[in-house]
Amino acid sequence: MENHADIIIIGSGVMGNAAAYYLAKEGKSVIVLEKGDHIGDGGSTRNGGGVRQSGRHPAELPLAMYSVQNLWPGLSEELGVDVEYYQEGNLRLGKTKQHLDILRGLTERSKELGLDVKMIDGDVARSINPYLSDEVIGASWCPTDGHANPLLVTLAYYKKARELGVRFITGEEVTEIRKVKGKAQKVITENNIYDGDKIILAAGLESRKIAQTVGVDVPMNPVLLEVLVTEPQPEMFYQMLGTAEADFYGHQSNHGSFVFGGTSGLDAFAIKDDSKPTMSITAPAICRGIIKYFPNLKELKIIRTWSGYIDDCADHIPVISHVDEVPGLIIACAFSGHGFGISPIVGILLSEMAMDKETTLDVSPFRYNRFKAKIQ
Amino acid sequence: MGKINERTRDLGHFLEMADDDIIICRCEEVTKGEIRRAVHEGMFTLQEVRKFLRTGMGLCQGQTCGKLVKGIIARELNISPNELESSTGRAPMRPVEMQVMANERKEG
Amino acid sequence: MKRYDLIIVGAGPAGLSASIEAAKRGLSVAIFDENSRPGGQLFKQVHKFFGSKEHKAKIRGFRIGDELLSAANALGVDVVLNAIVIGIYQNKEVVVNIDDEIVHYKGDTVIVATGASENMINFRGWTLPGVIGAGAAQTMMNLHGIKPGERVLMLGSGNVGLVVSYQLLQAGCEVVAVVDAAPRIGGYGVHAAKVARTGVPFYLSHTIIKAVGDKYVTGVEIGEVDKEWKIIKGTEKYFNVDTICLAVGLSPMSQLLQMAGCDIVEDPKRGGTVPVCNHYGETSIKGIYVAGDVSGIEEASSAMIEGRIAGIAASYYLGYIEEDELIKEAYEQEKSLEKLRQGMFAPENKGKEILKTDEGYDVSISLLRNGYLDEREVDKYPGVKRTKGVHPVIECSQNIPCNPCQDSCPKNCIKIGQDITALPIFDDTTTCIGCGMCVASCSGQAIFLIDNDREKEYSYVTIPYEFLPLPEVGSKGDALDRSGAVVCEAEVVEVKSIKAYDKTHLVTIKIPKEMSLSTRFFKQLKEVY
Amino acid sequence: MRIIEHPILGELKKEKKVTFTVDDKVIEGHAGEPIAVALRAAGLMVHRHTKNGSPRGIFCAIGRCTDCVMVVNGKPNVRTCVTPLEEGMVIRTQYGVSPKPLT
Repeated sequence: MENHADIIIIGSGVMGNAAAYYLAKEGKSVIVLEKGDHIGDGGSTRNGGGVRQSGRHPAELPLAMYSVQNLWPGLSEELGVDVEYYQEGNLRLGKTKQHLDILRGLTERSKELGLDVKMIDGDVARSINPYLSDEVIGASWCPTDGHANPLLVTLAYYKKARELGVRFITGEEVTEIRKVKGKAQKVITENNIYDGDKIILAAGLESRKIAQTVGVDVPMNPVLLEVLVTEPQPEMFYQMLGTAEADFYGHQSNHGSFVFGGTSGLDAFAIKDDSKPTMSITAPAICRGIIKYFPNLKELKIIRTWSGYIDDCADHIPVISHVDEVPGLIIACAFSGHGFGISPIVGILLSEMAMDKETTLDVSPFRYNRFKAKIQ
Repeated sequence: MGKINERTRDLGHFLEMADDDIIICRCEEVTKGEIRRAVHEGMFTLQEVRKFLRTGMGLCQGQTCGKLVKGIIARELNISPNELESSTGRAPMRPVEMQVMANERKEG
Repeated sequence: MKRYDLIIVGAGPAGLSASIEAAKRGLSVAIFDENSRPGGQLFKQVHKFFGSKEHKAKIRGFRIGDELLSAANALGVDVVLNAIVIGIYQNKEVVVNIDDEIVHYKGDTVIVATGASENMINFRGWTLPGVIGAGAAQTMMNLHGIKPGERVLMLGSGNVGLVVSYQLLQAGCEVVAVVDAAPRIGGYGVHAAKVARTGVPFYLSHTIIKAVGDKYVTGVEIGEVDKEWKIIKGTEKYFNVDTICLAVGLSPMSQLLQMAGCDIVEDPKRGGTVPVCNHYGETSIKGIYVAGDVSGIEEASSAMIEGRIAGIAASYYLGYIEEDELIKEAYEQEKSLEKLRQGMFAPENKGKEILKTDEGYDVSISLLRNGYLDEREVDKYPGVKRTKGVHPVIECSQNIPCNPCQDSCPKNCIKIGQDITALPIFDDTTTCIGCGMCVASCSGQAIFLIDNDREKEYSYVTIPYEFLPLPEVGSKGDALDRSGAVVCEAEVVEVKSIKAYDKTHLVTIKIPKEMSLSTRFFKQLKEVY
Repeated sequence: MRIIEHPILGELKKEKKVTFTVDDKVIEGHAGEPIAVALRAAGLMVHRHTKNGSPRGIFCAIGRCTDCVMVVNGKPNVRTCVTPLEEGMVIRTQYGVSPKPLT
C-alpha cells in the first residue's frame, strides 16, 4: 500500500482522531500512525470526561467556550455515535473559607472573559444537587459546563474518520521525523517510511521524543492521574463536579456508574513505568474525599480503578503550533490533563493549520517557542 | 505491542446472523450482533470493543464474557483468538464499597 | 506496613502446599483467601483423588483440604479468610480488603495461587435462571447442602462435567443427559463410566440449541452438530429440565499477575491467559511466583506439587535454604509432578486424538462416545481375566496417573509398576481373597469383584456404591449394565461398609451366571437416586 | 431441595432457623447460609430483572458473576450467593438497580 498521504498524523488519541476526521471531511488523504496496539489507549480514554469551561486558563477558555457553544451539542449526530454529552452544569465545591477564596478567584477571572459562571452558597448548591453534604458552604456554578464519554468520543472520531477513508495503523511506532529539503516530510517507523505534505504530531508525552528528532523540545512531564468507576445507580444527578481543593472530580454517567478522578497528592512522584500502574494509596484518598462531599455515596461499590499519564506542560497549557524551523510540522501536545473538553475544536484547528487555512480561533497563545527563563 | 495492524483492511460486508440477538455480556447486556458490528466499524481489539460497547465493564468486571467476546472478535477478523490480547487486570479484583476503600487500617 | 517473608494469595491446594513448605523452612507466611473456608475447590470435591500415595491418591478432596490446613496452622502460617486481595501494587505490596477495612501488606516474596474461573458458553436463553456453572452446582450441593435443581442437563464431558454429574446423582438429582459438542468424551473414561452405568445417556457431537423457559428454565433443546459445528436439521431433542449445568472448561485467573506487571502470554495448552514463568513458578518479576491453575489448568494433585515447588523456591530466594537444597528438593517434587503429567491426559496431549494406550491396546470407541466400555471389548484389557473363585475385574482402559489399586491389594494381585499411568494388570497366578480394598480404593470406581464359583446357577458381583440409602441385604432390585439398562433381577447378598473403604460401600448382588459380564450396577426397586 | 443426608459428607451442619422477607413473602432459612441458598430452598428462582427486563438468578454461586444480586436491607447489588443470611433481613427483587415496587 502506498505510504504517502496529504497529512500524516502521529498518535491516535482524541486529538489525532479528531484532526483526521475533520481533514478527511475536507477530502484530504490521511494516515494515522499509532504506537500502541489499541486506538486511543492514552489519556484520551483514561480521563474523567469533563467538558468544562469554568476554571480554565484564560488562554484556553475561548477554545472551551467555542466547543461548548458550537461543537459538543451536535457531536453525537455528526459522528453517528451517542457520545453521552450532558450539559447539566459544573459545580465546583468548597467547604472552607479558603476554598471559597480559591473559587472566587477562578470565577472572577472567567467572568471577565464572558463566561456565565457565578458563586453560590451551600443551600443553592444543595438545591441544584440535593445529595451534597451540609459541609459544603459554597460553590462556583457554571450552568453550561458538562461532561461526555471520552471512550466513545475518541473511538467515534476514529470510526467516522475510518469510514471517510482515513488509514489507521496501530502497532506502528514512530522513531523519527525527517526533513526533506528543509521541510518536514518523512515519518520513519521501525518497519516503514511514510511521507506526507504535512505532519501532525499529537502523540501526547511521546511527542517530546519524536519532536526532538527535528530539534524541537516541548517542556512537559508525565504526571500519573487515577480514575475510578462505581457500580451503576439509579439516576441521581448529571452535573459535573469538582472541588476547590481539586481532590476529586467526576460525574454520574448515563449508564448509572459514577466516574471519579482524583489524587493522593503523591501522584507526581509515582514510580513510572509502561504498564500505567495505579497506586495503592490513591483510591482510598479519592473515596475519603468523595464521602465528605457526598455521604450518600459511601455504600457504592468501586468496580475498577485505572490510571494514565497526563502530559503536563511547564505552564500547564498546551502546545498547538506550527514549527517555524520545520515547515510542515504541526505539534499538538502538552494538554496537561484538560484536553478532552476542547478536543473537537483542537481537531478543527489542526485540520485548518494542516490545510494552511486561517484558523477559527487564535492559536498564538499555544506557540511551541513560548518557554523562556524566569529572569530575562 | 508493536504488531502492525492495518485498520482499513476489508472485512467484507457485515452480514446479519440468526443468533445476533443473543446476549454475550450478561452484565451490560451487549449482544453478539453489536460486537460483530463494532468489529466491522473498526474496533479490532478486545479493549476497543470494551470501550465502545461496555462489554466486560459491568459488575462482574468482565470475568464471565471475556473469552466469549474474544472469540467473536477473532472470528470476525478471521484470526486466532490467541492473537488478541486479554483485558488488563485492574484493582479492585472484586467490587469494594467506597466507605471500605476509604477506611485504611491505621498502622499500629 | 506489616511485612511477611511470603504472602500467598489463595488458600487452595497450591497456596496451602506452598505455605507449608515455606513455613517449614522458617519463613513468616500469610495466606489470604476471599472465601470463608480455606481449601479452594478441595472442599467441593467429594470424590477420591487420582495419582499415587505421594499425591494423596484415593483420599477425598475435602479431606485433603483439612489435612493441608491443619499442617499450615501447626506451622504458624497466618491463614486469613474472608480476605479479598484487591490488588498487587508496586514493590510487592498486597492490598487486602478484610471486613470493612483496607489493609496494606508487603511480602518479600509473593506466590499467586488464585486458581481458575469457569469458562462459559452462550446459547439462546443462557441468561435464564436455572442455567448455572458446574462450579455453582458443586458449591450449592457440597458446601451448602442444597440441590441446584431436580432435573439437570450437563453440558461438557471433561472431568469437571463428569465429576459434577456424578455428584449431582449423589445429591439426589436426576441427570437427564451429558452433552458435549466434541465427538469424544473429554474427561477420564472411568468418570464417564460411573455416570453412564446409572443410566445417564451421553450425547456427543451435540450442543444446546436453546434453554426454554419464560422466567426460568423449564426445558432444553439440544441437537447434533456437523463438522462446522452447525446443528443438523432433524436431530433436535427436547428434555424437561429445571437446571442446565455448564462445564466447558476453566481459565487461569491471572488478573492479579497482570496488574502486578508480570509478563503474560496467551497459551491455549495452559488454558488461556497465563503468566510467563520458569520451572520454579517464578514470573518475570523476581520474587513473584505462581502455582496451581493460575499458571495452567491441571488437576488439584498437580497444583499441590507446584505449590510445594514455589514454596521451596521462595525459601531459597530469601536465603532460608542453600542452592543445593533447592535443587535437590525441587527436583524431588518435579519428579513427582512429572509422574502426573504422563499418559494420554498429559497437558501436552491436550486436544490430541489418542486411539492407542501406551501398551498398544485400542482405546474403546464406545467409552469415548457412550461413556462405557462395550461388553465385547472388556476382555482385552490386562485387568480383566477370567479365573476361578472371587477375583477383581479391573475395567481400566486408559493411561491415567493412578495406582491405589496396586497399593491396596494385600496379596499383590494387581500390578502397575513404576509408571503410574500404566494399565493395571491382574496377575491371575495370585490368589484374591475378596477383601474389596481395590474396589473401594479405585478413584474411578472401575474395579468389581466377581465370583462365578460360589453357586452353580448364580454369580456374585460386588460393585462400589456411593449413594443413599444403602440397599438392604435380602432386598431385590434391578441389575444394570454399563449403560444403565436393566439386564435382570438381582438380590443383595452383602453390603460392606468398613472405615478403610471411606464411604465407598461394597454391595454384592447375586445374578444369573450369564449376566456376570454385563452387570455393573444395582438399582433399588424404590426410586433412590 | 435440601440434601438431608449426603452419601459422602453425611449430615451437613446448619445454624438455627431464621425468618426473613422477600418482597411480600415471609421465608425461612438457616442463619449464616448464603441468602441464595435459602431462596433456592424456598423455590425462588428469579433474583432480579435487568434494566431490559431479562430475569436472572444464581449463575456462578461464588460471588463472581453478580447475576444473583438483590436489594438487601435497602442496599442494591448485594451478591446473595456469598452474603450470609440473618434473621429479619428484608430482601427485594431487583429491577435494574432498584427494588421491585411492593404491591
